[in-house]
Order: sequence, then structure tokens, then C-alpha cells
Amino acid sequence: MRIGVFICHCGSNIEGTVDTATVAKASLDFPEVVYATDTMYACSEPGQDGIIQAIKDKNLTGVVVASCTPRMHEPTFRRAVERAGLNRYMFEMANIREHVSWIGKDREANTNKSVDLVRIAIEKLRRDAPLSPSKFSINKRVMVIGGGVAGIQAALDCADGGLQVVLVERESSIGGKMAKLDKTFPTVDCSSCILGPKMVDVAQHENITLHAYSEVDAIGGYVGNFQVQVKKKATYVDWTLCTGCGACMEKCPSKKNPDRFNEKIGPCTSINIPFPQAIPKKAVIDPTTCRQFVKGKCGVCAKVCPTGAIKYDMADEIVTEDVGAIVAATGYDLFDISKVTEYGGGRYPDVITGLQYERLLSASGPTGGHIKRPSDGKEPKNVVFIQCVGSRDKSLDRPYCSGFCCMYTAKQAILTKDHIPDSQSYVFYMDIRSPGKMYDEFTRRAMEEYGARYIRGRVAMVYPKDGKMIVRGADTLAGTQVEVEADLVVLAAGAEAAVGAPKLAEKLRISYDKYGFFMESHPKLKPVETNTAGVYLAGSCQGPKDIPQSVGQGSAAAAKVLALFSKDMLESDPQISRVDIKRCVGCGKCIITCPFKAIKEVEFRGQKKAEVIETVCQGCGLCTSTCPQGAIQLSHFTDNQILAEVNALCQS
Amino acid sequence: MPVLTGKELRIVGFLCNWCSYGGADTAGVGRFGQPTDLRIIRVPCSGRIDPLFIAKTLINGADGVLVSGCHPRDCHYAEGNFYARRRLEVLKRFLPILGIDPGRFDYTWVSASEGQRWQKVVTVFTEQIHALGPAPRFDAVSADMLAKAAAGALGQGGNRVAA
Amino acid sequence: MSEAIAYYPGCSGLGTSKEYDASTRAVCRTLGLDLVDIPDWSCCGSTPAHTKDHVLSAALSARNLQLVSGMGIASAATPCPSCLTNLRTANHRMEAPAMAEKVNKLLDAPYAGGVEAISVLQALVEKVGLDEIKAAVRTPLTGLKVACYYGCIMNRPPELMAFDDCENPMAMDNVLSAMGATVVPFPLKVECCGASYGIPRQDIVARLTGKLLDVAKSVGADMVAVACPLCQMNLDLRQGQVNRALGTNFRIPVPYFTQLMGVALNVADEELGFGQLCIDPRPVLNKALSGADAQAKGA
Amino acid sequence: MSRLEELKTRIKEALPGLECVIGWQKGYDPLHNTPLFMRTDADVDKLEWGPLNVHNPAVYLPTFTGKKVGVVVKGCDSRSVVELLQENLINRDNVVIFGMPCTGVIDLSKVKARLAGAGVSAGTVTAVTDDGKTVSVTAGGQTTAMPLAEVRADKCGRCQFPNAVLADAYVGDPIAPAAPAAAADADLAALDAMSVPERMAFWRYHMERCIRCYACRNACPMCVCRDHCIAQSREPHWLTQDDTATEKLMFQVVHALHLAGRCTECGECQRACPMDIPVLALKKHLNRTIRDLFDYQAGVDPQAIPPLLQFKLEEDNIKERSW
Repeated sequence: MRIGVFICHCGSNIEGTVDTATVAKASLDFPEVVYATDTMYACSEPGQDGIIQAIKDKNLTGVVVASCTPRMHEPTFRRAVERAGLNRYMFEMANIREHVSWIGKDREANTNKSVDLVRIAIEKLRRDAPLSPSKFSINKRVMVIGGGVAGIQAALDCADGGLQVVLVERESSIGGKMAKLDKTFPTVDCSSCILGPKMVDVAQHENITLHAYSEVDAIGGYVGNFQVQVKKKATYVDWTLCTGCGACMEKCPSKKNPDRFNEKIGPCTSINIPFPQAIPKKAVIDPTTCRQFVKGKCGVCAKVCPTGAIKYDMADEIVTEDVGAIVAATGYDLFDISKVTEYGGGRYPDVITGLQYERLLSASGPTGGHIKRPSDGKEPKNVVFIQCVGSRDKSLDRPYCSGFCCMYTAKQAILTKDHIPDSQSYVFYMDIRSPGKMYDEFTRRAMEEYGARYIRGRVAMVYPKDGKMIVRGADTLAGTQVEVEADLVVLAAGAEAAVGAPKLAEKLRISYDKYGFFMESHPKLKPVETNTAGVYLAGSCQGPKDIPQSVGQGSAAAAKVLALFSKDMLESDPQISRVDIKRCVGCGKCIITCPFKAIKEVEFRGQKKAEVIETVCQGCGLCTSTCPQGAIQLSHFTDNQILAEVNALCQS
Repeated sequence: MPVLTGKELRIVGFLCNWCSYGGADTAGVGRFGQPTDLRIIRVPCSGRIDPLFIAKTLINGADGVLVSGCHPRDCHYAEGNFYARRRLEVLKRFLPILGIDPGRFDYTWVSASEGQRWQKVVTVFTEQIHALGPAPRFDAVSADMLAKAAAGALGQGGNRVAA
Repeated sequence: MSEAIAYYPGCSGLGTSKEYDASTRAVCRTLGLDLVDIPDWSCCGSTPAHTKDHVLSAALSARNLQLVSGMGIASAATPCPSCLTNLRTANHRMEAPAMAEKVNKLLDAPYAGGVEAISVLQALVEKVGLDEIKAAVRTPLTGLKVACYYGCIMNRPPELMAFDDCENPMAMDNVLSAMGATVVPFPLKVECCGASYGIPRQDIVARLTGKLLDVAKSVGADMVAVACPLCQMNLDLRQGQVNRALGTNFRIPVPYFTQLMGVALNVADEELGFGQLCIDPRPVLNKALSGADAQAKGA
Repeated sequence: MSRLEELKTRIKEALPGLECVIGWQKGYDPLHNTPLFMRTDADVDKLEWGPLNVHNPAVYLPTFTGKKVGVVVKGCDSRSVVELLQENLINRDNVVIFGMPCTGVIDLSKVKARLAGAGVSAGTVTAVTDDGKTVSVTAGGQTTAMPLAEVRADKCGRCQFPNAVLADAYVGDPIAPAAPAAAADADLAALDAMSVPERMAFWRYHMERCIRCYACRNACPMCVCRDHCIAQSREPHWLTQDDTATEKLMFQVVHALHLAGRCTECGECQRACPMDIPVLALKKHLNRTIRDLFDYQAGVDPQAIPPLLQFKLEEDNIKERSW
């Protein structure tokens, strides 16, 4: 091998504390190095041209650049050596900026350390092999998991882009949390008026297949070729026959069940269509409360159904969908307010969540849009809003800000005044977080035009007394204790990862944080990608988001899918594991541990062997450290390469 | 000129590319000053780190080895660090029976955003290795000790009194 | 029969809350919980010690824990939440080796840790158990409406006390429910009574205690059961002061929960010391019980 | 019919469907039994049972991949079979396990030491008898009686699995396990008692004696890499062929760490060592760690996944250090 070494000054960033000329000179003593120089900005156009020229002039077959972190410019230099005719993997970097020049001021030590880092890069390069990607075909269908506003947007954009879309929704209707909202901030326009048409578009779009009341059961395959098993839960109603007329709901004798769509502050029937604008508008029987199931006799709905759609013997059904990409848009759930015992949520009926309050405000809610408190149905005059319940609270293990609560609280304060002109709202807050277009103006309106009294401080406790809820807290601006006699207390419950999110993440083989939110590939530059190729994120499943952000992410995820599907063939990253079939004893330890199911057992001349599925392997190398005989090696990070680095460092 | 004699000790780091290597980058970007002893070997995932690499590094004369990966649950590859945690803990407990001070090896978790944590880890670990001093070398055991080993006279407390 | 537990009555148990001490001993004896006195126990240091010096405060408590350790007993129970706080704090602080060393220098015999300090309430719930307590009831407190008042330090700070919910504890509620009483939901069960401000600032105690009594009355409680000698004093002894300061007319009995348990377990009246309280609960108690009795007969 | 005869009958019944059945036979002198590969009824008649059956026949099973074989096991051997099954290194359908209760096997080095103490050479043994409690060795015309409890292998004194943990044909009534050992074995205890630098000297001394014959590896039933052991490969190139104590120690570390969570402590590595190097102590130490960390023993449950091939989101016994 003929190795060229380039030591970058990075202006004064490196040269300031590293003697690059000395490092270059020292490099010449290392094996197979035929050329070494220092260079002002290796990544600049002249810098890259210098590398390309040297490759040609000196017949270099491998290049080491010592400069910044490879996480920054490795792709840049790989492209450069490729332009000069080398394989892009015949290249290594030594990080002498972030790991050397920027963290120490001792020029002698830094120079010396840089030589060491160049040396291990050379030793690794000497054991590099040219790698080339392979190509495979893709299935241009996409699955969107979750039919909230983010999922709806992603599905519509993909469908409009000409893709076949499979939309999977856990509930019997799409719409998600947004469908439960009365109005939206900061425009105070009606939530169902702006969401409804989009839901109808989903129903009518010829490219969209909707599986409502369904969940993802299992996922196999890899980017371009996933197989997803979808469990269609039994609805006990044949949806091909159901017309959504609602006759069954009128006659159902079991009427007092907590209505999940109404956040359990209103009753519903055992056979139910959750709300008038539901898509699909089909009935579902809840077998845990239905008399036919619980008592074994009733059958009223079956008698009244004009189309004979009721099927008490229906069972769950699994359908398999083949898709090439998956968008996860599973949204969020609310923090359980009963965990904050001092506020009495769950114990006192008049302490409710913001989402429950939305249902009280909504004209299609259980009170027909009249604010009536749950305990006695009276119209409240004093309403206290408490923010950050389950947000920004380390003691509850919820240190993060849920982001949208400040805004919906301001909206609810405004709506309270609209509904009950002689009412007074109080808002206990920690800080007001309203960084969005027209957002801060909106919270100001709540205070200035609608007279909501904002009190900066935490509430210590809420307790009932003589038909009122006494809210005691601190006013940290006035430095006093305050007590408010409230008729109704609304807790701005924080957002949590959706129930079951970690399980879905494991099926998708994507990471999730300790709170269950899915991990994006890069917090700034890859916000809707994941570390599993072909799986994208939209909306609050990645972290709490308001509607505009969720919609934006839905479109962003769709754009990623459309870009992925713009090619007919995909290239796989060649930095993957490969099996030396002679050394493999077929024990399958790599198969057990592979996080991506990227290794399969094959028969080779009657013997069991492991084989890497190139398109699935993500290149983590867990298999390589698992295999005792070293039969499976991660290309570009082989045992021999790491051993060579170790040996280079341990030579005295 | 591998280490600056009298100033540095030989400390080798194995860092996963996605979290800890990025954390070390973040520390650099933030100019969080650190001792210069550590040399970092980049690997894709802490799960790639065969404990034998660490044993080999220490047996071959390194004074310290530091491994760092993504925090549990944050692994770029979903599970690699969970396997690594088990394997590295087993190794840490194994080293002393070979005659290697377990303080010469540590593993930890540092995310790409935790530049300050990385600075602290490197500083504390380097101090820890300097406190232990240069590692006794397997190929430089004293004749006196070898004679004791041959006579089956180790572990009688004699050496520890002398030390 | 449960294991033996060392018993640390605290200084109030020998003075202002003799009836708490006596009823605790009687109730535990009846339930088969073996309380063993700690020979030569000393004051836990109360509030003054830890305000002045953490090492001294820990040493005062550690001395007692060390004595228990020497008895070969693993748990010590105290009726007083303030003593409990000091004992548990000493254990917690001495987990730090540096602190343990300083404290042990002050002690005749070093304390190596390992003795768990719990409240009598916790001992009853965990060492005896609600089922056994319920089975031992002879005279159910049927018809008695009682508010359970835990005071502010019985369960707090939660990471130190590690028992029950710190904002809405239920242990005493459950015990008195098991006795047959009707436990009314009392939202202020962990609110401060004013504690030792009863001496320098009676106005503060009048306001805080007044609120407790007011809410207890509004939720329909016949009496307020307590578990803390200082709370008991503020609510009972100072009820007159409250009435004068606020212009109210409260006359709510404030017995210790152990006294009420004693009634239900048929402990002899003289062991329960109701006469030591300012407002004697017995008339209200008898009225409630006979009312229930009459109702039962009528039905 | 004696138990051994019954066992032979069972093997003969099964033999027609099997490539062979692995057991033990009398060896080159009365003190040494050696492995036996039974292919005919006549072979079966050579089968031996008793304290001289020191070898672990499980070591041969992976070499019969694809063929159906039988194996006669002591309790400890059965754990190796189970571990091989756990690791998918042999196929359950292709192995028939024959077991009998085992009361322990001798440690040849202890017997030789006894004989040396009595002034006779182990090379002159003419007869060995045992009654289940005492082994009597006749050498140089002189008979030395040795209580089995004193000359048996360390592992037998604390054996928790005297009966096969898995068997298709089991002859005799299962016997009770020994009391679990209260303290570590003497070899491990000796290492525990040393300071860390002393241990380095200890291994340096023994590694200098090592002749790098790989007998320890070849006798190990779990070392299935065989010709592909990384001790001798170039790709990957873990070890050089330099005859240094460092390289030899590294090989022992490779062997031990490759066995972490897999070793059933059958002791074959140490028994096979011609230099009597206490290499088993490394594995005992690792097994202690595995037990402490994961509450796990290898080769007990055919369905169990070895601890280093799995994980828990929250580990029970691993605590992250703080900085």
C-alpha cells in the first residue's frame, strides 16, 4: 500500500496547539507511508484538490487525513478520494481537533498525541479493504402507524405523491387527540372544522387503505421490503354492512359506560360510534360492558340494525401488508394526574385534565358545549388552571417541558370567558413558553383582553371545602401565599409517550428515550429519520408537539419517504458484517444477539452456517464481538483492525 | 514517541461512534480542557467491543482502559450497550484474578450532548490512573516474586506487608 | 406472633402524651406485637439539636439506635413523628462514612447501622397487618365519624420516611376503618398545625389549627384522630385559644388513634387515659356508638 | 442384574439406530480408564462405570454433527451436554443420553501423590478396586487404600448434580446432591488470598511453565471452534506464536472469557494439563462472577439463554459508577 498523510491546520484551530509539520514529518516513519504534508484547510476546495493531486502524483492507494472529527468531514474526504479514483473506504481520519487541539494547550503533548492518532489511523488503513455497496429493489408502498393529525398529514402527502399508503389506527376512528379538541390556538378556529375535511380526504383517497381499530402486531424485513402483520381487532360489527346510522346506539340498553372519546367525563353506550364526524363512521361493541357478552343475553343491537351488521362471534384477524417504508405517528398520552396526590385528581370530580375540559367546551361533547362541572353540573364561575402538572417536575420523573400546555391553557382561559362572561380564570404557571408565530400575543390577549389572572407560582394543594375547591399556592412575584376558591380546577397534564410506545419501538427496531419517546436519528439535522433505515417519525411520538409542528413533521416524513422511493433500487451501506463460512460453526450466537435480525441460518453442504442479510445489517458489530472464533467480521472495523490499533498504542 | 515520559501514562479509550465519540467531540467544541493521556479508538458501538480487546490492551502494557458508550436505552443500534454492560462488568470483575488492578479499567455511558460529562470522566479517570501509577508489567515481574511463586509462598501476606 | 420490636417512647411519652404511650403499649400488647423497652434510652435531641449541630443531633439518635442494636433487635418503633424523623435522619446521615466517623467519636459505643426506625403506625400496619387488626376488634366503632390527621412530618420528606403517600397518606384511615369507624375524607391530613409556634406566635397556630378544625367540622367529623403529641396539643389544648382568636366555637375531641383502637379492642378504660385530654372524647364516642347500637337494634 | 449390566442392555437396545455410543473402557493400565466408542454389542460389553471414568465424553459430541449418537454421562458431563444443546452446538434429536447416578471420580494427581507418599510409582499399578467409599490401588505389590472422599476430584465434593440433569435412559435411583460448598475451592481460595501483584507473579510463573500444547482447550467440551480457534488464526490475528508468557496468558484469558457464562466447571482443562497449571481457577472465578451478577449456572436448563447472549433493561446487580 502507498499511503499519503495530510495534517490539517484548520487555520489556527489545530495549528495553534499542534505542530502539524512535525506530525507530518513523524508520519513518514510509519509503515507504507510514502507521502505526508501539512495543509491549511484540508476540507476546502484547494485542500481537497491537493489530496486528489497527491493521489495521482504519488500513486497513493490509501489516504489518512488528520483534521476534525470524522463525524463532520469523513463523507467529504471519502468523496474526494473517490474522485481521484480510489475506493472511498481506502481512507481514514485522525481527529486532532476536537480530541486534541481544542482540549489541551500543551503544544508538545498535543503534537505527540496527534502523531499517535495518525499512527493508529495508518494501522487501520493498512487493513482496510475496498468496499462497494450492493443494490436491491424496493416496494413503493408506505405504512403510516397512527391516524392523528401527523399521521393523517403524512398519509395524505404520500398518497398525493402517488404512493400506495396503508394507514393503521388503534381506535375505531382516525383523528387522534386533535379530534377531541374544541378550538385550536392561536387562531381559536374550530378543531373539527379544520381536521374534519382532512379525515374525509383520507377516507376518499384512492391511494389510502385504512385499517381502523387495528394495531401492528409484528414487523419483519428491512428498508424497501418490510412485512407488517396488522391485527384487526374484533369490532363485532361487520363494517362492510354498517352504515353508521346509529340506530344501535339509540337502543343499546347499556348506556352508562365511561366514554373514552369524552375522556371519561360522559357516558356512552356499549355499541358506539365515538363522535359524529368519525372516519370511518362505524360502530364498535365493547365486549367488557355489552350485556350480550357480560350476561349472555340482550341482542338489542342485532335486532334493530337495519343491515344485519352485528356479528357477536367476530374474532381478531391478522392481515399482512408488504411495504417499503414505515412512518410512526403514534402520538402521545396524558400524564396520569392522580399521581400528583396533593391536587386530588382522580379523587375530586371537579379536578380535571385540560383534555377533559376540551370535551366540556366542545359542542359535540357530553354537555353540549356548556361548561358544567362534573360533580353537580353547575356552571363554574371561578376556574383555576394549574400548569406543568407532570411537566418540568423531576420528582415525578417528568423533567421535560410538554411544550403546548401554556398555549392551550391560555386558549381555555379565553374560551371560558367566551362561554361564561361573568367567570374569572386563574392560571398558576412556572414560566410562559410561547415561542411561535402569534403565540406570545395570544397569551397576552388571554391576560389583557380576557382578564385571566396569571399567578407565577406552584400550587401546593387543592382541597374541597363547602362545595368549592380551595387552591393554595405561592405567588412568587408578590412573595405571598395565595388561596383561590375555585368551582373547577383544570390541570394542564403533561404529555407522555403513548401507552405501548416502547413495545412498538422494539418491533420497529428503533431507539426510544427513558420516557418512551422515539429517538430521531439526529436531534437537529435528521429530526424525522430514525437509525433504522426506512422508518420515519412524525408528530408527538418523538416528543411533545403542537398541531403545526406535528403537521410539519407529517409532511417532512412524507417527503423523506417520497425521496426514498424516487429511486427504483436502493444501495446498501457496505460497512456491514460478513461471515467467513469456513470458520463458522453454525452455533447461531450471532443470530440470537443481532438487534436487527440481520443474520439468518443457512445450509451449506449439509452444515449450518450464518449468513448476513446485507440490506438489514446496520453495522453495529455486536456479532463480531459475540462470535468466539471470529468467523463473522464487521467490515472496516475488523478484529485485526482494532487489534492493530491496540498494538500500535501499546508499543513502547 | 508514544507517551511523554514522566508526564503521561498510556490510556486507551474505546468509544462508540454515535454517543461517546460525539460526546468527546462536543467536549472539544466546548473547549472543555482535559488531560492529554487518552488515545481514542473509534468503534461503531460499545457492543462491538470484545472484552478481549481490553484484556489484550492491559496485558500488553497499557496503564488504563476506558470504554464509553450510549446510555442504556439510547443505543444507536437499540441493544448493543445492553450486551456490552454485561460483558464489561464481567471483565471488570475478572481482571483482578489475573493480577491487574480493576481500577485500571472502567466503562461508562456518555451521550453526544454530554461534553461536560465527558470532560469529567476523562479527568477523573486519568487522575485515577495516575494515582495507580504506571502499570506493573507482566513481563517484568521481579525475580523475588517469581521465586515466591515457584515456592508456593504467595498469598501468605508477606508481600502485602512489604508493600 | 410477630418479632420483637424495640420501643422508643420519646420524652413526650413520659410527659405531655402519657396517654399516647399507655394506649400504644396496651394496643400493641393486645395485638401481640412485642414492644421491648430500650434500657437507658435518651432524648433524640428534638428540634433544637439538629438546628444547632447535625453531628450532635445524629449522635443523640445514634446512641439510642446503638442500644437497640446491642439488644439484637432490628427495628425500633416510636409513637412520636419528631423522634422518628431524628432517628431516621441519623441513619441516613451515617450512611456517609465521614459523618459516621464523626458521630461515632461522640459515642461510647460506635453505631454500625442496621437498625430500622419506624412509627408505631407503620409497625401496626406492617408487622401486625390490617387483617389481624380487624380480626381483633371487639367493639366496632360503628357510627363514629373520624378525620385522620397525620401532621406534616409523619410522611415527609418522602425519600427519608419512605412510608405511605406523602400527600395523601392512608395508613391511619385504613386502621380506623378496620376498627369500624367511618373515616371521613380529610383533605388537610398532612397540613401543618403550627407546631412549636404555639409558644412564641399563638396567632399563627390559631390560624393554622383553626383551619384544620374548620375543615374537619365541614367534612362532618365527630373527632380528629392524631398520631403526634405536638399536633395533639395544638388541636386540643389550644382549641380554646383558637376559638378566642377566630371567634369560633369549636369543641372537637382530638384523641390519639391508639386510644380509639383501644376502645375497639376492649382495652381497659384506665389504660387509655382519655381523662388526660382537654376535651374528653368519651361523651361523643359513647353517643356515636350507642346511636349505632340503637340503629342496629331498631333494624 | 447389576446397574451396569442394565445400562449395557439399554445401550444395546438403542445401538442399531445410532452411529455410536460414547462411554469409558479400561485403559492402558488399571488406574486409567479411557474413552470408548461403542459401535457393536461387543464394544458395549467393554463399558466401565466407576470413579476412574474421569473423562467428559461430551467433548466428542460436536464432532458427530449431523449423525445420531449416544453418550453415557456422569451428572457433570450431562451439564456439558445441556450447555451444548443450549448453544445449538448439537441437535437434541441427534443425541441419546444415558445416565447413572455418580458418586464421584478420582483426581489422578491426588492418587499419584498418595502413591508417591507410600513410596510406589503410579507407573506400576497392577490393580484398582473400589467399593463406592474406598479406592484400593495395588502397585509394586503393595495395596494402598484411599478413601474416595480424600482422592476424589474437587468438583465431586460439592457436586449438586450427581444425577444426569437431562437423560433419555436413566438407570438406578437418583441420589442426593452433596452439601453446597461453604467456601471457595482451595485453588480459588489461594488466589483470593493473594494481593493483586502477587497474582500477576503467580500467573507469570505458571505461564512460563506452559508448553502451549492446547490440551486444556482440546479437552474442553465447550471449545467447539477446534481448527478455527483464534489462538492460531491469522484472520483474526489475536495471538502471535511468540513463546512468551504474555502471549500464553492471553491465550488463557481468551479461553476463560470465551467460556464466561458457558463453563460447567467439569475441570477437563486442568485435568488435561500435562504441566498441572491451575487454569481451572480462572473459570471458577468467572463462574462465581456470573452467579453473583446473573444468578445463573451453565448447563442446567436446556432452554436457558446464556447470560452474555441476553440482557435486562435494568440489571439487578450491575451498578453504574458515578463520576
